[in-house]
Amino acid sequence: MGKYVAKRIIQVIPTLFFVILTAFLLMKLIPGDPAMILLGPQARAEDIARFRQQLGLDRPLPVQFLIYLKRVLTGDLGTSLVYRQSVLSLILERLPVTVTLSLCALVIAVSIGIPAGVMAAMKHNSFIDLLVTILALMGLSIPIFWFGMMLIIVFSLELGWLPAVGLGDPTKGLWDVVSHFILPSLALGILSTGTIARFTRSSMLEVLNQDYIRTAYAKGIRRSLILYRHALRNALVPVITVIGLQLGNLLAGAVLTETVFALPGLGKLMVDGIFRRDYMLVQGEVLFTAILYIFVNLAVDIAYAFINPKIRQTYRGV
Amino acid sequence: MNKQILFGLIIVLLNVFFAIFAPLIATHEVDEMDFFYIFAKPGEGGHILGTDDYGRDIFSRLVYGSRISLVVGVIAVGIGAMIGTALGIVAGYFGGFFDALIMRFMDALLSFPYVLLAIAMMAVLGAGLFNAMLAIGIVMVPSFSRIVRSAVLNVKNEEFVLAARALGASHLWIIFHHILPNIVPVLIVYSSLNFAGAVISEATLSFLGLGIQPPTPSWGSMLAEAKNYLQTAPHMALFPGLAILFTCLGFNVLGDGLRDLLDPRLKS
Amino acid sequence: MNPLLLVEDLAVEFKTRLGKFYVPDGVTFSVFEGECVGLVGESGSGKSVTALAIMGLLPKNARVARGRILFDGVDITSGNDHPRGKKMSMVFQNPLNSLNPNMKIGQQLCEVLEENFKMSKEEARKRVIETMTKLGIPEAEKMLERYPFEYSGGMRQRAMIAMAMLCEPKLLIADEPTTALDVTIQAQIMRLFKQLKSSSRTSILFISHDLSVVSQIADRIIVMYAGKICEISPVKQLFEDPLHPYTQGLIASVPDLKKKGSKLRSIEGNVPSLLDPPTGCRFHPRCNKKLEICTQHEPDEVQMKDRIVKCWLYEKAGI
Amino acid sequence: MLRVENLSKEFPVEFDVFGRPVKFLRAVQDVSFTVEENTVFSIVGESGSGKSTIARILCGIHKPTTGSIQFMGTPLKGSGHREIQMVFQDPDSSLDPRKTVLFSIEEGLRIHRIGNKEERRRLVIETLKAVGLTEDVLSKYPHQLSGGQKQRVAIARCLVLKPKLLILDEPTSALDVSVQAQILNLLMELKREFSLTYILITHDLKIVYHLSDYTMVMYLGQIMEMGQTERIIQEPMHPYTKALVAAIPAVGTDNLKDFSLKGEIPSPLNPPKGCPFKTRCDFAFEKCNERPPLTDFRGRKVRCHLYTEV
Repeated sequence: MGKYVAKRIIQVIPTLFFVILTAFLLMKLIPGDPAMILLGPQARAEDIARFRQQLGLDRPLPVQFLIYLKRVLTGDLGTSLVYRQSVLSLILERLPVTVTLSLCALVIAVSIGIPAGVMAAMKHNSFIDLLVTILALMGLSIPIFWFGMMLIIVFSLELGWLPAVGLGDPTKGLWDVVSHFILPSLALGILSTGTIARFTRSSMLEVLNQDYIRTAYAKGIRRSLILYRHALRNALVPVITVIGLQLGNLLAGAVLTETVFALPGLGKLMVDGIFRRDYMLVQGEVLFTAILYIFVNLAVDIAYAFINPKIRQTYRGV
Repeated sequence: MNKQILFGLIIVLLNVFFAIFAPLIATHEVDEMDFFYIFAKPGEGGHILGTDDYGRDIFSRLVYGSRISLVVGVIAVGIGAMIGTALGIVAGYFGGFFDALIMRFMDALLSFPYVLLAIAMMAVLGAGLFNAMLAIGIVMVPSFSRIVRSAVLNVKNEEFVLAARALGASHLWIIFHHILPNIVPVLIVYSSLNFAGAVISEATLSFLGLGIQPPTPSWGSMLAEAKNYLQTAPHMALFPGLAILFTCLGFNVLGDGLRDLLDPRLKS
Repeated sequence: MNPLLLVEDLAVEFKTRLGKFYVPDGVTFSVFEGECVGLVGESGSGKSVTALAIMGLLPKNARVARGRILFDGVDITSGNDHPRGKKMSMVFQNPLNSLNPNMKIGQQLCEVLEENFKMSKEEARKRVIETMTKLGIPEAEKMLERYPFEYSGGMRQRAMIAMAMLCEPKLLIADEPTTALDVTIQAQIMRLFKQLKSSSRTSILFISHDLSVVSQIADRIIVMYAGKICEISPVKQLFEDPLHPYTQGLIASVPDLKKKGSKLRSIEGNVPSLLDPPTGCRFHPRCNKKLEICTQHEPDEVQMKDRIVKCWLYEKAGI
Repeated sequence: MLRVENLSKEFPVEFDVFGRPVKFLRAVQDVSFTVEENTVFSIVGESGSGKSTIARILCGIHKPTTGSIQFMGTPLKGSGHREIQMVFQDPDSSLDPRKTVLFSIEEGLRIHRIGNKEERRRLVIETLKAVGLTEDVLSKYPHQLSGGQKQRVAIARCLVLKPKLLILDEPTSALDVSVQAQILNLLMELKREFSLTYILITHDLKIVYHLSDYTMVMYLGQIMEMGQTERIIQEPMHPYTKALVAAIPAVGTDNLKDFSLKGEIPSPLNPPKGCPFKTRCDFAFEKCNERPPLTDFRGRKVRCHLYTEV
């Protein structure tokens, strides 16, 4: 097992390298003098010169990349020009909101998506199956930000049940905090709900068509036990990887949800950064999200190995 | 024919119809402002779906907006599919060093959440229709190349490919005569699903103000404007969203139906 | 003596996109206690569907359209209250796919006893180890803790057979149990079946496309073609004097170790489509002895001592 | 006609992080044999024996790791030799499902740039007749044909290139029993008519006995025994060959009595040291821990210590 984990960790290294390279090249796409753009039009000439030297902008491209690589690896994602603060500390400040939002959305998606998918598969080609399929596809077709706006119109503006925007105030009690997260989580969760429902359905259908299910029936086992012990358990194994992948999508989707619901998370930080031309902040945030995503996936892969006997046994005792 | 596919196809064709005959279907000019009817409710003053903050006819703007969605979809999917297919074939068919290099790079691109990468690219490239199509297309490349690669790996080990090699066929011959025709179904399904993704992405970028700029009537930019009038004029937000929803649903339903049809695992 | 299994005029209807078809289409046969009956046929003959119908495991798009199945005197056609797993069990062709990949072999075997006979875990485990050892799985206790992919092909099939024998069934249905295996492993498994046959009172319905494999174990052989039975006969007579032209062709077309290099006697033409079977006798388009009547009318069963044949040649002869 | 010398093939199976192979599967190990013109040479073995790998090397799909192959006196280089063609086991997978019969048969001619469109069509139709098919199948797709017809198309695809050597990889094992004999008969007719040489790869000793002149028995990538077919099957020497012969299910007889092979085929990834068969052999003794040489013994070659003493 240890060997497997080590192998997976080593495999991450080239991906990380390319991710950093991409983030680096992204900034090279900016037309014009990067130092000038990064510092803004009102910067003084000497500042620009100092900045150039600091980033090594006068050196050849590969050298610049090495400098950048070294900075990233030491945890330096640059300094935000707007906030005059290190990008990493800005990110860490805002991270809890985004992570809470994403996890809430994931919980919603899993608790609706999996049962719906299982139900559709068990009633293959029935009305329920069609309904789940259509609803799941609708989930994939709804723009998150629009869905968020609709939720605000219905539940805040019309019905007045839930607050529309902003974070709750902890001094006003737990409900105030929770209620502010309900609509954003719903809006964000819808996309993943569709994906998870669809994937669960097809995974379950595939398993139900396997020979070993027929064997289980031939053994005289009760249908309910077959569905639970043989079908569902096997069907959910690949679903776990999909849930892991969803976490990445949710982090990205948070950008939009936070914009609509005015939540002070990573997404809001990023969109604000874009409009204030705070390129360092944008670059740092994009890179941070990607690296976060890679590690979430790594964790999911390792978890997957633990429940998959084939991997577990192959590396048994190593 | 399968009902699901038919349903998807009808929505898709309806969209194409609206886009082509936009000038005939629209009841008003796109930029025509009706000052008597600002924020008109649907049906008021001859405006089927009402008007927006400038008194412009929402229905007509939606009809013209379908052109933008389709163009963005076609070009972005075209870019993504072409580059992605080429890379996927090289990686899958030849394997080895190129495969490792290409796929590691694609993994890295895939680590950037789809929307985030598009947003970052737009932030750098600057807003506009062309840049939006380019960014959305490029963002699609890794997922296309991955899916094509795995399709190629499946086909590559089929006996008919070995048989062609035994006949003395060159790699190019095999790629063009045996690999490509056999991955076309995968490409069609995936293009249809990605088309929906492209429409949403365009709307997202425009909503954030990074894509198509007003007054061009893109569904996303209409929503961006509507955001400020949720209380006064909720219908401004409702209809463009529904347009996006139905367009995407059409492509998703179509792609999904085709996938079920072509997926041998689910055939009995 | 009453047969253990009686299949009477069984017809299974399949619904597909291209239309309905019936396979098998009206088959009647029986299996007696302690007997091994071989069921032989090519693809599309309906041999596996017959087995699944007996087990009550027809696929969703199929149903018993006609006839009935009696097991131990009880009608089990409807599939409710079916004795599978208790008095009847089945071994499938591909042992790898037929075992749950994410479950230990031991658990998959114990389950049968725990569920069907309400045995305790320890009791079940003991019985499973006993049965596995008897079926030639070495170090059974250790093997219980392994997953199917850790077994070799032959061991997997042994485990499948052990699973089927745990309940000491009255009838064991084996559907091409050696086809997916290598030649030498196939011979080992065949020996195992012979042992089972002689050491237990279990009746076996042994299905295969390969006449020579079936002939090694069966007491009687049923030959099927395109959903119909051609001939039922004790093994010895079947090979010494095959009655139906199809059986004759089948036996003659297998190369044997006596006539080297000569031209093989082959059956011309191809296996017919299930959707559009030939009229009259289904074998007539490929038959080298066909009569006028064969193209129009289906032959009836002709009983000849302990043999049954469905062919106009014998009906006409008036035997 | 064909001389294969010291042929070996290793496949990389495990890679390190940099994609460099660290573990190899020795699929074929030090195999030499010759095939005479106008004969049928059989390669017999179970899974993991390396028989299909040899076939794929001969028709250029794989490159050998070491060893040389001479065809009609000249060394064989590169892939796709027109005069060596191969018929695959399962016509369902060896014919491209999206191509018509015409395309499939014509493909070789187009690859080798033989003839113009009309000439090619004429050649295709001629070949179709030779394999017992008619012109009306030309525009059909594989799924519209029966198993036997598909295998005929696969044979025609090779034949149209006028090969001298045909490699038949389990040519009938995917077919219905009643159709197998048709295809075997067809193959024998074609051999006479076009004076072909066959390399027949199969696990079915009955077919081997019926068709072939020389036989090579393989186990885990190595030759166990090689010689004239009749003699090998009537009086097998190597314990493995003996077991194989005893395992033939013969119609109407019970021959399993003679069969006593224990255990299973070891994984080719981790073959036994010394004689590969020693783990299953009734006669194994101490010396079998060393790899036995391939020795000439009464007019054939055997790799077994039982026959080296003499």
